[in-house]
Amino acid sequence: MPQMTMLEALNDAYHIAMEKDADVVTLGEDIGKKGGVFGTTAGLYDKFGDMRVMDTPLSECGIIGTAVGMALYGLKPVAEIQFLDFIYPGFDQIVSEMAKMRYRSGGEWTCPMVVRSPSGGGIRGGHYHSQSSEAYFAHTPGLRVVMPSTPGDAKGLLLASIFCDDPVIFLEPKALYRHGKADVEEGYYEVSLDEARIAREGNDVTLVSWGAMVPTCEQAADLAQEKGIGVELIDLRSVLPWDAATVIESVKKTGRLVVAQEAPRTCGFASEVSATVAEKAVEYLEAPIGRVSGFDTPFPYTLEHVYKPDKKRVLNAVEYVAGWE
Amino acid sequence: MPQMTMLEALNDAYHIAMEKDADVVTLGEDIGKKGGVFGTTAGLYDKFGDMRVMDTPLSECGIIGTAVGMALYGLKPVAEIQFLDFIYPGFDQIVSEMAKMRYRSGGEWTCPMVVRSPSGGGIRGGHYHSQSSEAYFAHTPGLRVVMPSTPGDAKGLLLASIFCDDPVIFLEPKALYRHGKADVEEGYYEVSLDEARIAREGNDVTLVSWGAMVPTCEQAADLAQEKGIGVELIDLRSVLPWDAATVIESVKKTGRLVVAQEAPRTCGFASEVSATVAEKAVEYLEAPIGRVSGFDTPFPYTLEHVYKPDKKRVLNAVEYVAGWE
Amino acid sequence: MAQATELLTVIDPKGKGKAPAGLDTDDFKAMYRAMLFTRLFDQRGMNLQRQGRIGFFVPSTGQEASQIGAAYAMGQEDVLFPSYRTHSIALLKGISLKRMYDQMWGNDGDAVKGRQMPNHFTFKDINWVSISSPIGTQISQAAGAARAAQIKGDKLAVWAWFGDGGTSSNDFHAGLNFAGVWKSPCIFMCENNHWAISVPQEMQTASHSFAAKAVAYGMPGMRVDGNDVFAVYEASRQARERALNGDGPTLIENLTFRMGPHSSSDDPKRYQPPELFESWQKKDPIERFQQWLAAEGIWTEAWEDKLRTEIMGEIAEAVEAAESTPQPEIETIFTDVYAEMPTLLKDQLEGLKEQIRRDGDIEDTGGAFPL
Amino acid sequence: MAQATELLTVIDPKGKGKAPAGLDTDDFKAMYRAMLFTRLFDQRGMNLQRQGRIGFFVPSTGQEASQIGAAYAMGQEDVLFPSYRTHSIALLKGISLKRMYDQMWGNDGDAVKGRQMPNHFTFKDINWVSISSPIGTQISQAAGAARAAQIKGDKLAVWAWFGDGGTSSNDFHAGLNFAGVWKSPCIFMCENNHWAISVPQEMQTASHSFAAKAVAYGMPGMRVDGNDVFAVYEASRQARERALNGDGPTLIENLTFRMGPHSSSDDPKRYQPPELFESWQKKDPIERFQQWLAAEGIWTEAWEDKLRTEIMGEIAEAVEAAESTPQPEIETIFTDVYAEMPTLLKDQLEGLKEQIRRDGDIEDTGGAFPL
Ligand SMILES: Cc1ncc(C[n+]2csc(CCOP(=O)(O)OP(=O)(O)O)c2C)c(N)n1
Ligand SMILES: Cc1ncc(C[n+]2csc(CCOP(=O)(O)OP(=O)(O)O)c2C)c(N)n1
Ligand SMILES: [Mg+2]
Ligand SMILES: [Mg+2]
Repeated sequence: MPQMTMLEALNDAYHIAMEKDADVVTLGEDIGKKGGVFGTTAGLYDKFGDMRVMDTPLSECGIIGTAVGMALYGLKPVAEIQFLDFIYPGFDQIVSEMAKMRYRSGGEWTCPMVVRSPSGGGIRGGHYHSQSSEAYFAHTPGLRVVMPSTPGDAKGLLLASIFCDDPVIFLEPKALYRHGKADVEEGYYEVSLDEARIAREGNDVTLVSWGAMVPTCEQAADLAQEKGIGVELIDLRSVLPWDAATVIESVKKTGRLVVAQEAPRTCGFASEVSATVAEKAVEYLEAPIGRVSGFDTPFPYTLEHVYKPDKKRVLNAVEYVAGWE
Repeated sequence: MPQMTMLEALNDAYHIAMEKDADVVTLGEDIGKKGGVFGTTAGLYDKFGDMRVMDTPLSECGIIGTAVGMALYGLKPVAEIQFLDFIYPGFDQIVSEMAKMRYRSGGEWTCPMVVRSPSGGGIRGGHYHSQSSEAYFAHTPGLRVVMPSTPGDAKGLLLASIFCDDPVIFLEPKALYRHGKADVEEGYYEVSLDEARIAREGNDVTLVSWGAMVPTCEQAADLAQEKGIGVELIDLRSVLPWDAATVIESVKKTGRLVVAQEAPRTCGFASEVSATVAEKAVEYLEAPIGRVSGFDTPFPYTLEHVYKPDKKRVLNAVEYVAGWE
Repeated sequence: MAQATELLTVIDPKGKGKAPAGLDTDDFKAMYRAMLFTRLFDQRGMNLQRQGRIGFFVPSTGQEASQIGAAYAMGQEDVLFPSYRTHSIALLKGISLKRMYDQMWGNDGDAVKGRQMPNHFTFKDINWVSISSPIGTQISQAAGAARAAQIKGDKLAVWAWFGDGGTSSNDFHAGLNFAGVWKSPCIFMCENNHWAISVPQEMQTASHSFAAKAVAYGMPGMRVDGNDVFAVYEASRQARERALNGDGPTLIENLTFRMGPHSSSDDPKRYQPPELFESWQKKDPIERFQQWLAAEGIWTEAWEDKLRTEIMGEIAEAVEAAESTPQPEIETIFTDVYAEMPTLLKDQLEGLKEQIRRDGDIEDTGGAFPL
Repeated sequence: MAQATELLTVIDPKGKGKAPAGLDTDDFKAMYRAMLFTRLFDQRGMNLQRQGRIGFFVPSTGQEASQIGAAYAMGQEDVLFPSYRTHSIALLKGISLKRMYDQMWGNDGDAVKGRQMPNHFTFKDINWVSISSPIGTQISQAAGAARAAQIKGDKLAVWAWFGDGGTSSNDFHAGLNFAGVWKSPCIFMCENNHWAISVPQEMQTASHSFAAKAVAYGMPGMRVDGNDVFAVYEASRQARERALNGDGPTLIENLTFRMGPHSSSDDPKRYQPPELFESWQKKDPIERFQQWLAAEGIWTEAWEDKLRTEIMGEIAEAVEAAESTPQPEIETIFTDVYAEMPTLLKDQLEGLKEQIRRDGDIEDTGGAFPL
């Protein structure tokens, strides 16, 4: 099997999707000749031309609004937002239009489309190139919100998203773009948008995460293992709709739960995971539900490494919860 | 003491604030001669003129963006968004600018301003005139997010918001605008933006809510009382920053918690309340943490009354949690 | 590129003028009928709302020529992004009144399954895209759909409808800018009816006209007498021709007047100078067209009476049918959120059914729309 | 209202032309010094980034006349909403290099306390509003600040700076529209440097110029040779006069060229035709002004050498001071979120301190900016 970085895997998925189906088009800022500021769309412009790979004026409102129109017309547009922090000029089109089109038209009109965007910290980009905003989208019924954490998942989830009948917000953890290579299957395949991945099994503490935090959680799980704590790590892959059943199953086994996200804590998605367990499986809980998260502040520049939850912060939470009696 | 509806109380607060301080100005769609579609700004245009009471072009982006500029210049603008559902064209100015200005400028520049908007259901407005979107704002550090549930609080909280140094999202439960009259103190007073209100004391179940759901919760508490269940009802008043201490204190006493919101469940603010308690006071819990909420769907028109959580739905959750062993 | 700042007019205020080429008596009759139908539909709609039988209504009184003139220039394959005030187009295109009233009652027959307020139609069979409440959002979508047609090589035009207020929206700027750069076959129809609820056009923009805004996007802008059905038809026809020839988008401003309230919840007396209203009442688009038709010997009182009786009969029948159709099932709260209902929603639906089994039907405590 | 479509030029490509009234030799020297300072600051900035000493840099090479010409027309009381590419204005206004480098190092002396990337300055003492990364947001804010000045009766102008790309933003449309309606004393400075990262101006809009967009907002639009410092000064001066006279806003387009990469992370070779670059290199704004100054006997090689030595010395000193200043304290992550730190943040800060007490300092795993 070929080895790829997440960026290469995403680029591979893009090429496959556009070859497979002429209705797949892509649009965004600097995605044409430049191939995207991270290179995710490299090679597409040369291969598919400017009718299917469209550099746009500087307007996220226009990118998403026109993509909605394309989807209504019958195309399968993939819109790139250069950084997730810049998605807000197009937020209205997402929450009022894309998410509600099927519902408000009684199923007559649908928006099978993807808005993909690099998300999270890791590139020393200060607070306008680093935020993790999945919670805004996770509170918006009608959307699917997907975040891969491995190259193989990234490819299979992006393909599944492009060919899905629902609108998808596809958030790419930019810190993992070049995090290392891993096996990626050749050719077309999908990874289910509805199933979490049990990244590692364990009996003592359930650790739930998604996107960029998953590798950090893996490191924390290694450290915990050294201390004799068996961590069951669940990578949600999708935060809306999300696979609560897998989490609840695990908590029934371990009795202990930590949820880790990079986003600020208050009203982040970790709170949803916690609240769901506190509602559905409280009787299995033997300890408080730990949350690890960014702080409730904007994202800083110089002290990015202090802000972002690291393996030690995750480990501390795991140890705290594991040690609770 | 005079008796006022919430609308009258808000209008009273507006008049008082604008008389007290010439730097208070207000802007929005139809707030001038028409006095607002709900009448919240009635009489202001005639009294304070078109330099301080400004009808604007149809652009929420412009309303909030120019208000940020006014605040930077030294005014205290109060921007009206006609319905909360229409705030998204201005979302970028809120999350990227208003919320982060103080932080990103190291405290040199600040945005003491209010964005006020009618929120929630109750007027048969379908899904674009009914949503409760406080969770988006509650996940945005730097903002204060306030929601009154009584006429007296509405006035005191609005005055406190206008004269506060932080930017405030002030959400008015439109279902309560004309819900009935209550005592409202005359003249200028503030209600703290940092303190929850214990709306009623009780020993069996803690019920936490805010905004439009508070009267519904009161009715549910009455029904519970008839069944011998003593409900302690906490009205949060602010959901960011919020008064977690009061909630935790109460849960330590009752051991049982239900949180009720009108918004869709997933990643709503109720999840934050639940997760905080599951983290900080799990050892006091004798039952699952119940959440009552809107469904995870857009807001419907004809079946609004089925969608919106009513007193019975709250009562059921209270009974369930109270009866848990 | 012509930037017409003068007003395009065909029928003068006295009802004189030469019909555009290509239209014959049947067309004139169909246009008049649709305009009259719209006027009567609007009167009935406002009444139904006043009687508390529907929750809300948006009339288009005064704008019938502006809408029917353009709609008559549309091709069948064209795609339409309407506004909440353009139901006249559905009437012209022969959408059944039952479908329209079902939507307004939000009943079990409603295509949108009771999820939207009255006037928020969807008619996929005539390429009528679902209407949204947020102002402007359909403008950038139309630009995107027009781009999609280009990509697919389809020969058609995409029409975006909006008001003077809509020109201030983010999506107006984005939509026209993208369409300009892409040279997409998109027609941007701005009905300048002088008001955005209570905000007058001169507080909407300092631009000397809305049509002038086309300059900013490198497309032609046309300013049209919106109470003259032939002028609107002619401008629209030209714009469509340009679109189909690959010459790109056009912005059309129809200068007209909202002769009623913004909606059933509004009272213009609070903000509108009565003289302004009166001056426009004299320019009623239906009367103007009637005069022209009468001069041509097409319009007669007998015909008018026949039309009115016919239309009122159709309306009465459809109203009765819609009113006696039951509410949608509670399942409709949960369907169509996703292509397939996810577990979470299945559970919530089950919970709701359980509540109703235990506590009985949920009380409808009402609520009246203020806007 | 004049809608100038011709290009306003004062100094011709040969360096000939008549200086605007009101400027004397000291002014010319100050302008030239600021332009040269900017060029050297930019070269040093790019080097510092290449050496890994700062994380990011945005040069303004090629745009020195466009920026200094306008900045020279500002009044001291004017309010400035700058862009990330206009640090030249701070250099002109005498902001100390130490303050600028502290920001770029994000160190303990940084006014923004290490919270923003390099080039995102705030200088309240010169009414320089905090710079944002999101494109366009400052444009509507400037319109609002200008309105506030009107409301307070203050006589001044508010300046909003943005690029060709910025004209496509929501806030451009809203800001110019509101300012037009309010007739606010706002000057909208569009630096058309031909590129929005890799997107060329002709893919940004189909409008024949950016200045032409002023028509849509009922304000004058001026198209100015942005490599001619006197032309820019003159246009800006006129716009400011209009603003102070109560005649409302102006849109100015400075036609110029980005002679370097978008930022330290960009490589224009991937998208820019080399001929285009070369043709603009010949129009270098500093060389053009130098020629004029030389012809007037003001510029000499000796003076140039002196200036360069002086500036490079200042830079070296400030770089060293900034580089040896420590990082901000970890408390700075939590302060300035609110006027007073709420309990939640106090708790989070305590938790962080506790972690560091237990586990030691948190490792800086780095990360390089791609854009
Ligand atoms: C984004 C947004 N803001 C506010 C509203 C409330 N609103 C509904 S209609 C309207 C006025 C629209 O005016 P115009 O665009 O001229 O259309 P008209 O109603 O005159 O046909 C307003 C402000 C809305 N629907 N959407
Ligand atoms: C809303 C938003 N979208 C995208 C970006 C990423 N971005 C940064 S600079 C830039 C190009 C800006 O071009 P222009 O406005 O012409 O200014 P210039 O850089 O040429 O001075 C882009 C797309 C951003 N900062 N903000
Ligand atoms: Mg209108
Ligand atoms: Mg540029």
